[in-house]
Amino acid sequence: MGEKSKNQISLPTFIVWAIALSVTAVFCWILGDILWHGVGQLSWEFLTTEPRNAGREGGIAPILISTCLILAVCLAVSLPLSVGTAVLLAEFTTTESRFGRLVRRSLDVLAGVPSIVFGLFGNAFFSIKLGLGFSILSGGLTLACMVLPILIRSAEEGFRAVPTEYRLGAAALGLSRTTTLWKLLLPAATPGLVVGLVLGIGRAIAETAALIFTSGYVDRMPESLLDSGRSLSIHIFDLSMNVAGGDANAYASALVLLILLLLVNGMATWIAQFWLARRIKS
Amino acid sequence: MAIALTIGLGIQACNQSSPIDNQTSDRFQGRLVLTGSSTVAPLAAEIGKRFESEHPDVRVDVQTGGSSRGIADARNGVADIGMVSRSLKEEEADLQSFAIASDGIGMIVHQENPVNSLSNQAIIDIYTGKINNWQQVGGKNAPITVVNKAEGRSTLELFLDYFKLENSQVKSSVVIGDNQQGIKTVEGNPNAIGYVSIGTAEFSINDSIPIKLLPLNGIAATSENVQNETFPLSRPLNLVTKTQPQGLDKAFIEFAQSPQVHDIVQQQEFVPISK
Amino acid sequence: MTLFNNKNLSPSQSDLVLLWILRGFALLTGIIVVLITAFLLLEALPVLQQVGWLRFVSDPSWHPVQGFYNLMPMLWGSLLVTLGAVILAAPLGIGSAIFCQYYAPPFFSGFYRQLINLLAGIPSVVYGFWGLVVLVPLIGKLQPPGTSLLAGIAILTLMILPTIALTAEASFSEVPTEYFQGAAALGISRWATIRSVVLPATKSGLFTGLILGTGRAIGETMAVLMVCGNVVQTPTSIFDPIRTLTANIALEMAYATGNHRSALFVSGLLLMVAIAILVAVAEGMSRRNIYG
Amino acid sequence: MKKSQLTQNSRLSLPSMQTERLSLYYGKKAAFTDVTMPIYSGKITALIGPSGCGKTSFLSCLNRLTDLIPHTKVVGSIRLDAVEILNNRVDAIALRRRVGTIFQKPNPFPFSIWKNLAFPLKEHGIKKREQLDRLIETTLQDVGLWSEVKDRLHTSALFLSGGQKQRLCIARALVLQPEVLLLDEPCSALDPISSGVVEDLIASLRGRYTVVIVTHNLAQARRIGDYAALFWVRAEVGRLIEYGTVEQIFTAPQQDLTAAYVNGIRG
Repeated sequence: MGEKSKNQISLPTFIVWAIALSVTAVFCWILGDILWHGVGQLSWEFLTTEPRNAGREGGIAPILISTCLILAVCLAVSLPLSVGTAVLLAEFTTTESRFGRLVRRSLDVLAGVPSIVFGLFGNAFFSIKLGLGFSILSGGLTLACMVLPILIRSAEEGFRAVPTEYRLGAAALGLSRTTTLWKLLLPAATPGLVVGLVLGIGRAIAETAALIFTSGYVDRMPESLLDSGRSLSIHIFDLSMNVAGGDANAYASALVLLILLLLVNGMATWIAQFWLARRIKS
Repeated sequence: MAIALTIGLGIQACNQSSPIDNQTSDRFQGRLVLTGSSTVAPLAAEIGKRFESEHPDVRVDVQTGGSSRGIADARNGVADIGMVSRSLKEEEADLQSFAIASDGIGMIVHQENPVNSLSNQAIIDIYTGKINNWQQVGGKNAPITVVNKAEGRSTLELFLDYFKLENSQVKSSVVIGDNQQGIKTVEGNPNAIGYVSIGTAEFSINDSIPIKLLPLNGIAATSENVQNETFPLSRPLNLVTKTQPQGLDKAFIEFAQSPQVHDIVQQQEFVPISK
Repeated sequence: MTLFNNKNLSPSQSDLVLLWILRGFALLTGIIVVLITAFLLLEALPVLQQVGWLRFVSDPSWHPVQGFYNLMPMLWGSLLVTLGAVILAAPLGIGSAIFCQYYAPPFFSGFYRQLINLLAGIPSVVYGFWGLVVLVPLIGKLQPPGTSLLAGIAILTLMILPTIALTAEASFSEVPTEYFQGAAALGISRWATIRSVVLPATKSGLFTGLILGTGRAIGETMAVLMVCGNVVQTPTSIFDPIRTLTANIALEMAYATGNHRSALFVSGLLLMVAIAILVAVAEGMSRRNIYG
Repeated sequence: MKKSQLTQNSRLSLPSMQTERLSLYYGKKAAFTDVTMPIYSGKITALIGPSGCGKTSFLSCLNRLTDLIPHTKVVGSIRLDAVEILNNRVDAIALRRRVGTIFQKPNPFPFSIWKNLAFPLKEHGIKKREQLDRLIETTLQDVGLWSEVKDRLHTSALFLSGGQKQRLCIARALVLQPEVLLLDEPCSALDPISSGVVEDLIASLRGRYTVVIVTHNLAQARRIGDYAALFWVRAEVGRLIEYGTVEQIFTAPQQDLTAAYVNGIRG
């Protein structure tokens, strides 16, 4: 490509293309597998009816709603918390400071805590200690704890990537750091924030082990955030591992999960770019 | 801020979810929380749905987490009823148990495996590693993949108990968690042997998954033989409570044991208990 | 006429307020970390007091019901499977990001990016499921039983690749294009520019991606549980089945009571300690290079 | 623009700022030490000297941009209108509104041209659209940019040429009507023609603003400066070698080093 003549592709070009194509191939395989088995079950009815016969029959309507609610709780709590912490780490502490290093290191450790431990912690703390019981709220809060490291680290990277000249320029104009942050750094750090958001949503929406003990297993339509609600990932796990003959609906649910993920990711990216980046362009 | 809000809601939740049951009137209302065995959970959830449709003011919340969790939650009052997929142990005698269904455990191998029966001794030798090739028990010349269950599962305890084995003697090549994982493992490996819930295996065989059940002690591994109690390796699925159940708890347990739910029990691949 | 009459030089309050709010947020985050650690410690304490640390290293086997608590084979399992996955996923993920940013034709890079975004959110159950019905039988044909260290490495590689690729790409996108123009003006090839300009300039971002990826790999539960075979043994080849610490917790926690349950929390604690050591080593090796 | 509008005070011969024994340390290492120097109101003071002699560091002390760099320590005294600004009770933000800075590399924000100027104004309390428009227009005219950009005020500032960007940055500083303007080699990243335009612009600020400019270009210092200060490194530490009017520094230097430097023998 580009620099070299066409019949003389350089080795790195070849390798990079090979990596991309093989990764694409493997992932298309997985996606194709889900699509192949799932698309037959998918229908409007599947999305709008309640599950019957332990999920082998019927749809996933209440599960879809619960999943969205859990995700909403998780993001509502974790986003402000993580952006705030990231700002503190990136803008108000130096990289070598002991405080920054301590927080960063604890977050890295937290990132590696198995999700099932988060589940047991969430059960002991949110469900029992705070008395939230098995509920969407407990589940969302547990997930919020779990995605914090991802969100914070990517947001921090986003802030660090903003050129120092902006900060100096703003300071030289006598702008307060609050203003600089809101009007200048936050919009400029959008790419990092979006990556964190996509990864965080991905991890939250795909989570099983942390939710079994917190948001629970009940597949009834939730009436409030304090009701127990089964998430899509738990539904998939239960159908594929615990219910004989649940495979077809498990595939269909996995397909719905992917579509949901595409929608949520698209929306998150769109909001971030148009809401934050609009400030830059106007 | 969010946390403060959460705590506020939490206190509210405590007030809301305190069950208003224990009324001896015919109209039950309140929330019934069941936790425990993941094997029993789908069954209990379906029974719960039917119970809800008969008592519209009742909510039956079924949560999973394993038999030991069912025991613990029933004991400390987190759950009204615990679900346990085995008989109670001696140290659990303080709890009341009520069987709602039973379940047999059968040996499974791949459909292409020429071996059609194994003696108890052969199974013991396979699981302890004394026999490690199918040739030694009349099959093809291929190494045996021994599929065992993870420590703590009641199926494992039952299996070990029946064959008088200690788990440390078992030389397994794959350790699995749930029944479906066992079936998929055997399905994908023509030289594997494992043991799973008979109902699940029968359902999978009907679903044309290439596995087969082996008879145990000469008795075919079928639901009928579990029901007429001739099959030697079976377990009860229990609901447990801390004290003698009353009110809503009692109504639900009686409902779950009644013939009204036998179709659900069969639908979930278990064997109804004939009283 | 002057616009700004305010000539006094006393400090404004808004920045202080902001700083305190941010500190509050960070404090909450810190509290969560402390709470989780404390929770693990508290749950693990009974068995640690009764049996002691040493038994988790020196016991002949892991049969907690019979009172044997050796966790070392599972620690090795966790470390090996993570190491393998990171070694494979790092070049693949970074290569993917390089491809997307510098080599791919525009329509393909958009598609590829969406694909990676999507993969980041596939539930581990689905990966595990796919691994169990497709990958494991495939490996099984090569060398039975198929459920193995290799299968675990392969699945985890796929799972953490998106994390590494996405963070790497975000870092690349922030490298000023002037560098490229500058390098192109000097007649330096694209690859040489990437190697000598882009990669050094983005190593902090790449490092973050690797740490997050490692975290996800070592903490992953459901997928490894389904494909690794879960036999407690120190593997001697990549075809040996292994059990990771996380799979151990997931497999047995639901059925464990007493000391057994407590010992499973020790597994969690051990995992945290292992990660803390990894992080400290990684940071120590690269402190000046990365954060400097 | 009416002159009276922007002129703050007409105390032309009084020092607007005065440093006393000012030193700056990065960690343990001193960047410069013991600089005592007046900065006269309405005059242009040129800081000259070879690279790395502490000129830029000195400049960044004057509006406490050094606060943003970790591990720096400023010792001594800086007074602005007789108020000590190295005092923690003095708000650096209010200070920087009164003492503006232009950097070597033009750094417009990633906003439109209009917003680059409106943003700081709004933040300092001017919110009315008409007033904003008026101030932005007069300031852009002041820096000679109005006729070039009036049709594309709402397009990104990042598409401007280097010289235009730098004039925009100067406009951005001027729109806040500072008393002192600090310029750190404002022309060195520009082509000769843009450089000339910017230099003329700076010269035109004389009398209305107190200007401190760091420059490597001795001819430029001589053309636009009223006063000049030569910095030099001695024993790895920056020092103020000589301070005086431009005529005196360039025609009758007191120090041999100054004579050698301005005659192009050293540095």
